[in-house]
Amino acid sequence: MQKINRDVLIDRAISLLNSGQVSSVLGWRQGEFFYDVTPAVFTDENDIRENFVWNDFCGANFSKYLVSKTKASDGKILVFLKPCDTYSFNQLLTEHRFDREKVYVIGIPCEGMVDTGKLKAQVGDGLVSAQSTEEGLLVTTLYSDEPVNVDIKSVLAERCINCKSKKHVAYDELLGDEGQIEDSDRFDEVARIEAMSPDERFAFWQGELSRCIRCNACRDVCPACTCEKCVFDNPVSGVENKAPVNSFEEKMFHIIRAFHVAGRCTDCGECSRVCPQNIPLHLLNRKFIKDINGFYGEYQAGECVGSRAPLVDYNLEDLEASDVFEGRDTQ
Amino acid sequence: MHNDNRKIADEIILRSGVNPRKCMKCGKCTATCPAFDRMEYHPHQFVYMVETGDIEPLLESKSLYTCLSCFACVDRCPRGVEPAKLVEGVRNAVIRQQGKNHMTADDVPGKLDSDLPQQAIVSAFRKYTK
Amino acid sequence: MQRIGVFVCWCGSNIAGTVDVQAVSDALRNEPGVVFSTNYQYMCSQAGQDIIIQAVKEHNLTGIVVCSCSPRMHEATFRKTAAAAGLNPYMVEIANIREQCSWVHKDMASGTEKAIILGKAAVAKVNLNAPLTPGETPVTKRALVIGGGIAGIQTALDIADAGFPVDIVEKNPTIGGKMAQLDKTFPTLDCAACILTPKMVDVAQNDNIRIFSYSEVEDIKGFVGNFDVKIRKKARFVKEDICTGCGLCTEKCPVRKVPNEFNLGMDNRRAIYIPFAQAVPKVATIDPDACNMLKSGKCGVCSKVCTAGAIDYKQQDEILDEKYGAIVVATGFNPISMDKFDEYAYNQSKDVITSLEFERLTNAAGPTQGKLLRPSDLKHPHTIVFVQCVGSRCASCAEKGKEYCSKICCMYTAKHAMLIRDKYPDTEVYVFYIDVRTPGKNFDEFYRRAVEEYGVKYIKGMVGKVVPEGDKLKVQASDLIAGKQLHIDADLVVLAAAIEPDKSARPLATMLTASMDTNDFFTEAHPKLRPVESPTAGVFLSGACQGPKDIPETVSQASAAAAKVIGLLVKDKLTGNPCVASANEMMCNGCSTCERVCPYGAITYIDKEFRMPDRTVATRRVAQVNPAVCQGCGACTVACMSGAMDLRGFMSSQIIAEVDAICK
Amino acid sequence: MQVNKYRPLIVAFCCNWCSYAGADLAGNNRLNYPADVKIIRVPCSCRVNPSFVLRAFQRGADGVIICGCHPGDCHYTSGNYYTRRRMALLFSMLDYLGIERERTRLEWVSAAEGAKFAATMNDFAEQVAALGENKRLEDLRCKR
Repeated sequence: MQKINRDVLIDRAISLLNSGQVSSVLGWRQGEFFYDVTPAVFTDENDIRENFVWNDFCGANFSKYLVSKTKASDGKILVFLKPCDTYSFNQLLTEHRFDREKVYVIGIPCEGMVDTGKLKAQVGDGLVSAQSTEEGLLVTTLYSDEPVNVDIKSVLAERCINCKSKKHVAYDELLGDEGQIEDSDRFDEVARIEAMSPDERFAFWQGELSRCIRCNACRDVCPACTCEKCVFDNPVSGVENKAPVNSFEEKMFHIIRAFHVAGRCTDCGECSRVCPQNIPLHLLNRKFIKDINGFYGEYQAGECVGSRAPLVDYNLEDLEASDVFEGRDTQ
Repeated sequence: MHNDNRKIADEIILRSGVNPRKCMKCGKCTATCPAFDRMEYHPHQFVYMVETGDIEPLLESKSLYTCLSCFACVDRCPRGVEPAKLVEGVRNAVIRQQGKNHMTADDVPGKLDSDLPQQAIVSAFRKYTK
Repeated sequence: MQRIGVFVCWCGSNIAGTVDVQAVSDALRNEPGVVFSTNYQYMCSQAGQDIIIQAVKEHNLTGIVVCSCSPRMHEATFRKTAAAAGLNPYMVEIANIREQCSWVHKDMASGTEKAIILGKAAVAKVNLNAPLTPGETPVTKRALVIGGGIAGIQTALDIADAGFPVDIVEKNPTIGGKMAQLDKTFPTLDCAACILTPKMVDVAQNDNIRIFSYSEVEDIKGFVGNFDVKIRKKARFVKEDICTGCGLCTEKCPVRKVPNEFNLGMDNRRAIYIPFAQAVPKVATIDPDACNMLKSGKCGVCSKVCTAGAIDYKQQDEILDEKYGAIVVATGFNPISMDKFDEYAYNQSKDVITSLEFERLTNAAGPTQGKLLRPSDLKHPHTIVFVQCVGSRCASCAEKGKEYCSKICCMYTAKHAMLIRDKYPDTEVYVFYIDVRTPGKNFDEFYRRAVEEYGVKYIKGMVGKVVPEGDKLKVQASDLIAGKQLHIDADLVVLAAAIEPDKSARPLATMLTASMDTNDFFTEAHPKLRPVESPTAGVFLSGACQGPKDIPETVSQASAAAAKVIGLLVKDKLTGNPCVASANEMMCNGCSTCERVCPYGAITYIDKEFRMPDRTVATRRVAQVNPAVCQGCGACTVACMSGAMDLRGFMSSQIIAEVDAICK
Repeated sequence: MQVNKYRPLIVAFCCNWCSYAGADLAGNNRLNYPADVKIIRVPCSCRVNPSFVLRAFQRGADGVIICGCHPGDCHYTSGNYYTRRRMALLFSMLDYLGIERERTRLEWVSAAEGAKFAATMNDFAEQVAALGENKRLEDLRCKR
């Protein structure tokens, strides 16, 4: 259950909007189903009162939308950012992707968001509503007479179970209580894969990546993927491919995408959230983050504006490419 | 025997976290040592002897216990070698060498004395289980 | 579509011995774009080149592939051939079938197969080649030297002697720098002033040299050959062109107790001052922090005594806009602060001094007129202790000292010790050292003389602490060779303080986009082969700003930098390498990633208006590569996520075409 | 004896200033290495985009080696330092995906190291040959 109330957010949004301090509000709106909460721009008080959503399904990271929205808007935009979203926000500022002056950031606390897939796995399809209570999530479905009480911890998204920070690294104002940078176990899964034999690793990734349908959702949602024109859409880049032909092409796409965001990825986990095929794409990004931390020292993208990303930096004593595997299993 | 010495030296280096190879033999530690006159081996010699694995004479030397642990050598060393930590490391090695007063968790209840401050037990445990 | 001609060289039997050249030219004839293919005994010979020229004309070739020796050997030759045939020289690609094929493979079949593949790769590349024209930029024939110490002076004199105008910007009221403060110089012991001041006069009298003293560089824009520099001439409240340097004002000024920075605060100067008798320019300067007239409007003595009427209390800072073709950095060094070395009691006793202070103390123009008197009570010191490596080679504590060796201390300490023993043989002189490092012509002999002839007591070991007690300094030190701890009652302790780059260097490097190491020394373009150039084209390094140096080394480097500058300024135009990076503005994100990997500062960003596909106008931040500065390494092309950055001559599409041709 | 030995396809990216010159020196000294190695000249090892490496694999290369100046000797001062980071991460990622780590290599070869160049190529070619055909990365469309 979210500690901060929807009313607090709405009141603040409306007062900023009505005072003219901001001209629009970036918030969440219900989609086709109650659990598909989608990003939306609000400019009207009544619209906000009626349709602004804040609940355990508001996973979307708004930072990326600022790139296009600030360009399209003359006035300031109010954006609500959860702690992990603020990292993406800073990273985009580092890369000069939008004008900070045109944004008013309200930091809001986050208790973790629900993974709808996990919820469906527990209570079945046909979700009708979910009520957050102190006891848990009260879920009704088309096929059950009684609402089911679900332990929220059991349906939290993986990225929220392994939350890296409940502290905002950027904001103009904070609502609710500020949290701390967390001690997370987010690299455990990467380590587990690393510990497999090469054949197992290959089989694991082939199994995952062969499901890719190249819908580009991971790219389109990724706050680090804000290129004016993506290399995969660019015929002269040499890597353009719109549809996969064999298993390697998916890998090529995902390796290059992970490489392009290496050192810039804040590990917000949006790629895995939106993947319609449930491919754990964050495990590719986390591999780079884990390697970067291990090889070149701890680095958290987006922690501060203007920091030098590891791939545009070097140390005379950096480890050699041949030493990457030192201390790991031999084949 | 030589191998034993090397092993002890490596252990001392490992436990103290000191890298004696960083020493450039300037002698500032020895120059600054207030217990110089009472020491058979002086701080820079300590570092050198651990570096070369010449451990036996150190284990037997009274110098170990004339070091005041004032840390002047640690403070002044331009290379960050931290000789006093090595001295402590050698002291520890002596204790381990004797191998008799090693403490295990099971020994603690027997030694408990209601008048003994808790802190003393904890620090003794820390020291003698190393 | 290109019309490509393929020319396979036999190189006598060098290639033809292992590669079936006929088979190669036959195979390549069928490649896309190829309209002509032949082979010949020596393609690089005049006859061979004539074949190429004739084929270009006969077959209207637009591109040429030569399968021959390494491009490092004859690429330039064949580019000229192409130009002679009326083709753009960059429409030529070489397939290296000698060094990388016929010479390393013994078997005819595999050699021929590989030669064909290499040829195909070259054809694939030429298919995507575009004509390239090297850019030309004019050169402003004037150099700027930043810093007026011995390094800047020597560089300026050498450039001026070659006939080019030079400006020196010096932040102090006079040029001369650290060398002007020194007493004698090693290893010959001639006095610093006797060899430096004539050079300072030469600078003043040279028609090609302008000195902007008491001035600082405020901003630098532009690139090699075309720098725009803003120089701030600070108000000295004295009209430079009128002041005769008579010095009357400096005697009459009632503000007497201003610490004299030239003597490192060991005596006082007035509020209006000339740093030293041989200053250049010899012009008085008013210290605005000390002058009563400037602070409260009550005084005006200097104005009254100045018969020339040079005093101007209303003078303002002046900003000069100047253009230069080359910039030489000669910002020099300073001794580090001794504040953090409590163990040596530098802040507790006036009789613990740095070596530079010692120089002033033994200098005839110094606070004691050259008599060796200790600062506290002006008595002759009888026991003097020198401590080497104070703050040098200090790895443990970056905030205290420096990790590097300051290089000059061993020699100047030997000099000091020797001079004391020479003038005052009754003085005991101890030098505590970790290592004595004296490589250099006549340097070790010099040090040995200090030991052998002058009886200086060199002791291997360090001083642990210095404690002032009464009128003595209790020095506790170790003698590592004797295995003793020494206790010396000294009268004077001299610390060989580490040296560090001047504080002005870091902001200057930012303005120049020149790189620096972690110690704030300027980085050279190549540590061995281009030691006097910065990686930023048109920026040169002179003296200790690049690393610790003594005077002979500084002067050598200063002259070397001057030679490089002259080599640049004699050119009317700079012809660039056309194989440079360029950004496709429509795809550029303006993210600054490429800028961060560019070692040359060739990339800048501008906000530019674009007509978007939906007919709106958008302002976007986009990268601009300055082709005159870019050296064509390609680091930016990989850093660029969107692929907006590409490298002419080695475009991504060309390299991929080569990869594909090889893997086909 | 070697009749049935698999002949791999190896793409070598060499920087113009050191490694390409080192390869030329190997030629000058007539030091043999397998003809399976095909060299592509780039101005600096930092010009090698990881996507070039993947492209080579996709098109059927069995091994890719990148050669540059020794650290500290880069003609452009810092290019090879960036290469080192990029390739370390790329190689680690390929290994993570279960692709044989022996198929990629980054080597520093100076212009004076003709012998090292030849030895490196011999060693790498043998290593890749031992792995056999690059099945995991091949692209069906471009199958040789």
